[in-house]
Amino acid sequence: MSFLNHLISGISLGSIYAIIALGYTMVYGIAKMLNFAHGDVIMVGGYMCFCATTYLGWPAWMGVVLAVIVCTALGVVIERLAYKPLRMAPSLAVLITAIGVSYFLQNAALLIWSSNPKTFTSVVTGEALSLFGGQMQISKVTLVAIAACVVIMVALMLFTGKSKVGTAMRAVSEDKGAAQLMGINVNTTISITFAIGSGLAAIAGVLLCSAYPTLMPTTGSLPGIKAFTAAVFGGIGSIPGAFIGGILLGIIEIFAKAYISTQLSDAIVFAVLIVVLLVKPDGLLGKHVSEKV
Amino acid sequence: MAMLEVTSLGISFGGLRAVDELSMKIEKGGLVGLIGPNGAGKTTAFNMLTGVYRPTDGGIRLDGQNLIGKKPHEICKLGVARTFQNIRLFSQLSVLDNVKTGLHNQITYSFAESMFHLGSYRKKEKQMDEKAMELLRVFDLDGVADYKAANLPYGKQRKLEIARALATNPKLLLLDEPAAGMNPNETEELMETIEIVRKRFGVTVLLIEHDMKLVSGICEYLYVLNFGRLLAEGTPKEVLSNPEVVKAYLGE
Amino acid sequence: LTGCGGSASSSSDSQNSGSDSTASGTAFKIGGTGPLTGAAAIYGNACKNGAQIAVDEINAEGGDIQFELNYQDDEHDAEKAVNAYNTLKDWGMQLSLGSVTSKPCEATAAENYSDRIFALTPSASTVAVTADKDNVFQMCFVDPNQGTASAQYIAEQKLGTKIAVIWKNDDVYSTGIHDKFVAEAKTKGLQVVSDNTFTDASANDFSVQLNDAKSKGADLVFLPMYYQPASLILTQANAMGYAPKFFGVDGMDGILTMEGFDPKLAEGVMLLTPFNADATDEKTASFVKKYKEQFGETPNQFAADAYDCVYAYKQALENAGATPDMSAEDLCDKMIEQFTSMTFDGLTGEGMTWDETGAVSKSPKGMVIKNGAYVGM
Amino acid sequence: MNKLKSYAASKRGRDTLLCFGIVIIAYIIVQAAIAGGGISSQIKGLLVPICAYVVMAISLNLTVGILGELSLGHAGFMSVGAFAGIVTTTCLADAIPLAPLRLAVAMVVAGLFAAIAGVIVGVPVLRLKGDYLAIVTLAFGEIIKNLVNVMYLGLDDAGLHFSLVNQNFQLGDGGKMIINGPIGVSGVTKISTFTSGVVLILVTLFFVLNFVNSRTGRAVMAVRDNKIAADSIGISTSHYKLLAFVVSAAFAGMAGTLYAMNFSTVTAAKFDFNTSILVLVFVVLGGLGNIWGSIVAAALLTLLPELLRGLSNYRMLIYAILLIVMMLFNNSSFKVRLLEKRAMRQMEKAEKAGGKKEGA
Amino acid sequence: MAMLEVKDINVYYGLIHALRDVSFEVNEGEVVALIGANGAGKTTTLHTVTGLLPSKGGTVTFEGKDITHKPGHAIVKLGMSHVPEGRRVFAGLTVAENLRMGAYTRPKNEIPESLKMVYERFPRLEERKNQAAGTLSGGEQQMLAMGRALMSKPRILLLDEPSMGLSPLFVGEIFKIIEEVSKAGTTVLLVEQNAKKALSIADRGYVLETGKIVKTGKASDLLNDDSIKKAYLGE
Ligand SMILES: Nc1ncnc2c1ncn2[C@@H]1O[C@H](COP(=O)(O)OP(=O)(O)OP(=O)(O)O)[C@@H](O)[C@H]1O
Ligand SMILES: Nc1ncnc2c1ncn2[C@@H]1O[C@H](COP(=O)(O)OP(=O)(O)OP(=O)(O)O)[C@@H](O)[C@H]1O
Ligand SMILES: [Mg+2]
Ligand SMILES: [Mg+2]
Repeated sequence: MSFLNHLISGISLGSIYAIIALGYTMVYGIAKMLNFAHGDVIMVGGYMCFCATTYLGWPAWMGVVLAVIVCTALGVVIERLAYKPLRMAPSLAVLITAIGVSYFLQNAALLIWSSNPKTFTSVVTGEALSLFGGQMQISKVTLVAIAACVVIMVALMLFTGKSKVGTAMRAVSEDKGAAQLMGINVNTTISITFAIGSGLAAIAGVLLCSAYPTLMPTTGSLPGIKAFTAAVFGGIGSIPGAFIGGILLGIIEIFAKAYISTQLSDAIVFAVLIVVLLVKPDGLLGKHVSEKV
Repeated sequence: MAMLEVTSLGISFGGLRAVDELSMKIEKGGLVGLIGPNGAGKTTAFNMLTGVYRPTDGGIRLDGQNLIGKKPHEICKLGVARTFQNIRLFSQLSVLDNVKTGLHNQITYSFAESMFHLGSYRKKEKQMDEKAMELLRVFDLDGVADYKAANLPYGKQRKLEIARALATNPKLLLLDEPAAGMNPNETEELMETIEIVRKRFGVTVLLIEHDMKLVSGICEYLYVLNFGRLLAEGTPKEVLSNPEVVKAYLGE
Repeated sequence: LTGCGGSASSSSDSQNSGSDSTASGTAFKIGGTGPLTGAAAIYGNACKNGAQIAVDEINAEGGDIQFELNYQDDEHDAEKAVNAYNTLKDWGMQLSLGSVTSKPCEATAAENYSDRIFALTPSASTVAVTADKDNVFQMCFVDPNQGTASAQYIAEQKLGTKIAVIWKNDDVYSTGIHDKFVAEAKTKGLQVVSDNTFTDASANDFSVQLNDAKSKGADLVFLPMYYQPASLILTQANAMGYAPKFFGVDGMDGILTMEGFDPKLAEGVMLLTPFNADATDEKTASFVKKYKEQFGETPNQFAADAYDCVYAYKQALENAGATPDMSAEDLCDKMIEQFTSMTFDGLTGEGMTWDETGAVSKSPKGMVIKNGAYVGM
Repeated sequence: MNKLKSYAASKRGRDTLLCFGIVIIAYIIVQAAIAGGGISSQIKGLLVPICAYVVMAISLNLTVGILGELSLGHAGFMSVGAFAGIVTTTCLADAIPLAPLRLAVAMVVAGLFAAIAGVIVGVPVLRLKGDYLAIVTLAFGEIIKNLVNVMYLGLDDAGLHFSLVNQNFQLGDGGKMIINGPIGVSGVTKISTFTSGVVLILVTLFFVLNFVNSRTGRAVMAVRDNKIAADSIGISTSHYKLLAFVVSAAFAGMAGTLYAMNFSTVTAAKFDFNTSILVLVFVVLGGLGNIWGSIVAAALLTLLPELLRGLSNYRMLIYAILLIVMMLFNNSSFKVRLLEKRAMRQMEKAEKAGGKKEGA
Repeated sequence: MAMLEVKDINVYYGLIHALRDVSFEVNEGEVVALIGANGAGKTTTLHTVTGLLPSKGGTVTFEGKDITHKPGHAIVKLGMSHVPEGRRVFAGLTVAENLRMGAYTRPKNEIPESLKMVYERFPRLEERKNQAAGTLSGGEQQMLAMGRALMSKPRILLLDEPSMGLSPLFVGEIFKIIEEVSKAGTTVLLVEQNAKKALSIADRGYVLETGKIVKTGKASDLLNDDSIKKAYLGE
């Protein structure tokens, strides 16, 4: 029974990582940049929802909508101001700018909302699902997070695989110049990517804070790194990979704590990651693109 | 004994049999062409010869030494150098440094000398400079020695690649479409250069090329691949008039 | 959105007013470093605000002793804390409030010692902060004392027999309390059945730790940590239907006033804390009122400790007859003399005294949360 | 042709000169200022950390700029070096009373340990590509942090005692805990000085510049530009990748010692992801592969947040904005044009000079 | 008025002045060849026309519209298609996906027909339609690049060395295709090393030398020009 309980906890934690990782991987897959500010957009999403429900007394769903709208706009603005001018620059330059944006968002949040942690009221209410006569509990947030993950994953896969904008995104990710020659507006396409990624970040933020209800200006940064790890674990750029990577990372983390040592759990999680990548150098579901010689 | 002996070489990609039962023999000092339609498996054959791909069947021997299973850099040290169909230069290095990098295993000094710039460092570096400039002069690239390789036009990049390959002092030089992107005059020059190089550096050359003027002009012997298999072999005259080759490759 | 921004604007205003309120040369320059940005910013800002209120009060009285306060950001990092300390030194700091958090304070305390600038830290609680330094004092309990006191308290009051401990193993404060608690628990016959950790990187999910405690039948869970992770633990324990007694330390203070926190979750939680924002005595009530007015939040123990530090300085300076034109070194000697001899009454305790090591002696109050408020045990 | 070659050589020479020049001139100015009393405690306190970060930036530039692999765990090597250095100086406290010598010995030991860590990390990591490699370096950085965090190391008459997770040894009389698990190290005797920092920078520069301008360095850069081609001309890519990585780790280790011996206390948590990122920011802002750029960027960006202290609450916000603006400026067409103009002038000058020589 | 008019464009790569006052025009329905040695600036010219490189001064006009400062994708939408040097296929996408990308600007319902047309011309592509484009052989990639450009049904087609890396059989094929496309009403601007072949199907030609147009005229005249014969035709 404790095994199952740990498994459930792992999946709960993993589903949160997964939902963040989906946004990460989406932006990475198209714009080919590690958007280290993603975690902080998540934090902004959390605060938006918090403000809407706590200060303005809006219903939860309106809070979520507000968060999505604000984050989407924020994502586009960040992209336009901070990343677009670096389109021709080496990708590391964009990475550093993203870090600058991350600092900026954290410190702006600190000035706006102060450093005191807020307790987030979960947007998902209702009794936990109780199994085996109460011996096992699956919270509603977990169920919603998993459902959201699956829906988002499928939607993203359909979108990038089937829609016109989606195919344009894939072309842009391969070769921006050649994509332009196909008549694709590269800048618009990348903006759309950021809009979607940031919108997802808002949802992730709301779910993260619902599951682990404290909110501080730094709330997003560590889950952001974990989710980045999860995305790489699953094969960065791969949408189902982000989902699986997230869930597995959550399970590994919980199992490491439960069965080995809470003191060494961080090291164990990362050690597993390394071993997996050594066996599968492109992550679990990453496409192996062998360069033709 | 032939210098290079390839016996029933084969490789598959997924379901595709890219090269099958390929056997070749190249004598020392020879200049041999490998031709065939697009997608016939020529580049793949080069990749197996240089250790980039590991063949699923067959054998490769250079001067009697087995090359199968060796890493690309080991094969290079044994005396095989190549150029690439899609040019692969060290794009951020200068033209001169590209060639000096080719001299890596020719003129050596130790790691300690690298770190301290002591001992033979200066002497060896000077030797390298001289040797590299000499090679660049052969290809008429000495004027752009200081350019970043990435900024050269296509044709010059091709020449630089050959110069770099030669710097490794190979016994066998593999050229993958050296004349691609060159106009007839430049091709002509290149043919002369290849001849000069062959004489001066005593290398054996195996080249892939679609330019028949070059192929018939300098190759002594030809192998024709089609769908991964050997379709014909012989002197250019024989091969180029072979009706099957005409049908599959030359057209008209 | 303006609704959310209320607290920030007022805090920045007050900060400026503080340092300008008195002309320099006629006031004692007090400096402190603490995390004003980053993950630990809660603690730094609380101290800064608490000290600010005390300074404003004292200056408004217009007595002989006037203060000028300067708080510098150290981002909860030893290196930055030394930088911040040096900035304060350039500014002309005469008396120091050390640093807010333990590790940075260890670094600045070494500087205090070699520069002969007296330090009284509100909240840096490891032994190493004061060890071998005659001029560094603490306003808070030393971690080991808290650990020992907690174990003794639990044993004496028979609050539980099977104990689970959850602590943060990349944090000096938490580690220090944990180590002493476990040692003392053994001698007091308490059984530590479950002993688990977390780190910054895994500070969200506590299901494993709680499951372990639950399955081992722990009837009391000891939480030597700050209130932010503690609030998560309480929430998660509640969600899994696990309701042991929870026992916290001074860092737990602040949990009831967390914006949006459901106090019901903390019902029955016990903690040792020197400060109670709900106390009805005049001093506390006035402090809490002012704090709320200025910063829009309820003060926690950090703020109160910092407030006390300033008043302790005031008392010591008065006793010593010190004047602002004295050098930091002279003041240092005077302060050492005063602090080892005086008794001080503050928000966080009555009749506080200090020994030569710099550790404070004040009795922690056992509190229990009932109906969303602290009640003495 | 000779002209061109001499132009290249002179450019290389100029860069070398620039690197050493910046450091030595900065040293002289600072020493003069200290002697004249015209330097604030704030700046004085920053000198050693700046030196440590400069060395970190130079060494990371070797991995990121010269080798072309993104490392997000460079602070891990700094950590190894810091703790190795502390242990060494503590053990040698009596044996070598002369502090600078003790520091130097500690740095060498730290460099060695970091190099060993570099090998352990490098062998598996360097088989990966691009961002996968980056995440694994990040992972190793975190693992190193986590391990040091549960490490207990004590010294008494019987020698060193060591355990992981729990302190399961008792120290004899007069024994001393050196590394105390999460509590880290306390009461370090500070022996790092600005002079020792500058010496370390100069040593690092000497080796790194020599490395880059040698056969080995060219091989590393060739691997960066085109792995397959490098393989094809007989360069063992894995060997040279590892070599560059380990050299880079070794210098990071030395920087770690320099850093650690400047504070009375050190914890593993200091050398986390954020520190790795900070150093990466120095490298990228200074320019990939540009050594003097790393020096300037590391010094500038370490100073910047301190100089912004006057802005109180807005300090880190402004810092973030400045960081973004600097990155944007660094890659703007405006700067490109400036550089072009400068290059044009230099080329003209070189031509003129060359013409004169030929004419004479 | 000419369909494509290039006037006095100047292009720099940093310090290198790659194009100097280059002017030429292409009339509707024509095949115009642009020839020149390595590094003459042919690729640079095409890149400038399709907006991948900026020109300092000068103008590029397409069907009366000034496109000098238009972004590349907008130019393509006007009906221009460019087969770039080095093929630039989307290596990670399959052959079929690459071809679909070519028809990005066109309505969905017209795509199947064009696909069929391309597959007819290049049967090898149909055989390999699910193979990742990056693993195709050099010549196969060249076919794909050409096919992809045809998918957009352009009014003007810019070709940068379309015969490079193709077998003799296929070189003939490619030139036949160009002629067909031209007959079907598409204007063609052709950059080729194989100047003889290029001029033999072209109406007019321009000769580019170190960034300057040095000669122009009817293709047949150029073919017979002695200096050109010597410099570019290898006779
Ligand atoms: N890595 C790979 N994965 C899948 N298929 C491959 C791979 N490499 C080559 N092929 C296929 O193998 C066949 C042979 O390719 P190769 O590059 O050897 O042709 P080639 O003879 O050099 O042709 P060309 O003259 O066009 O360059 C091609 O059909 C190609 O699509
Ligand atoms: N990215 C670049 N940076 C700097 N210089 C460049 C760059 N690309 C091209 N050049 C220079 O511009 C000039 C023209 O190059 P371009 O590629 O247009 O020539 P080309 O006529 O297409 O040659 P080829 O027949 O070899 O393809 C050359 O001198 C080349 O060195
Ligand atoms: Mg080929
Ligand atoms: Mg070209």
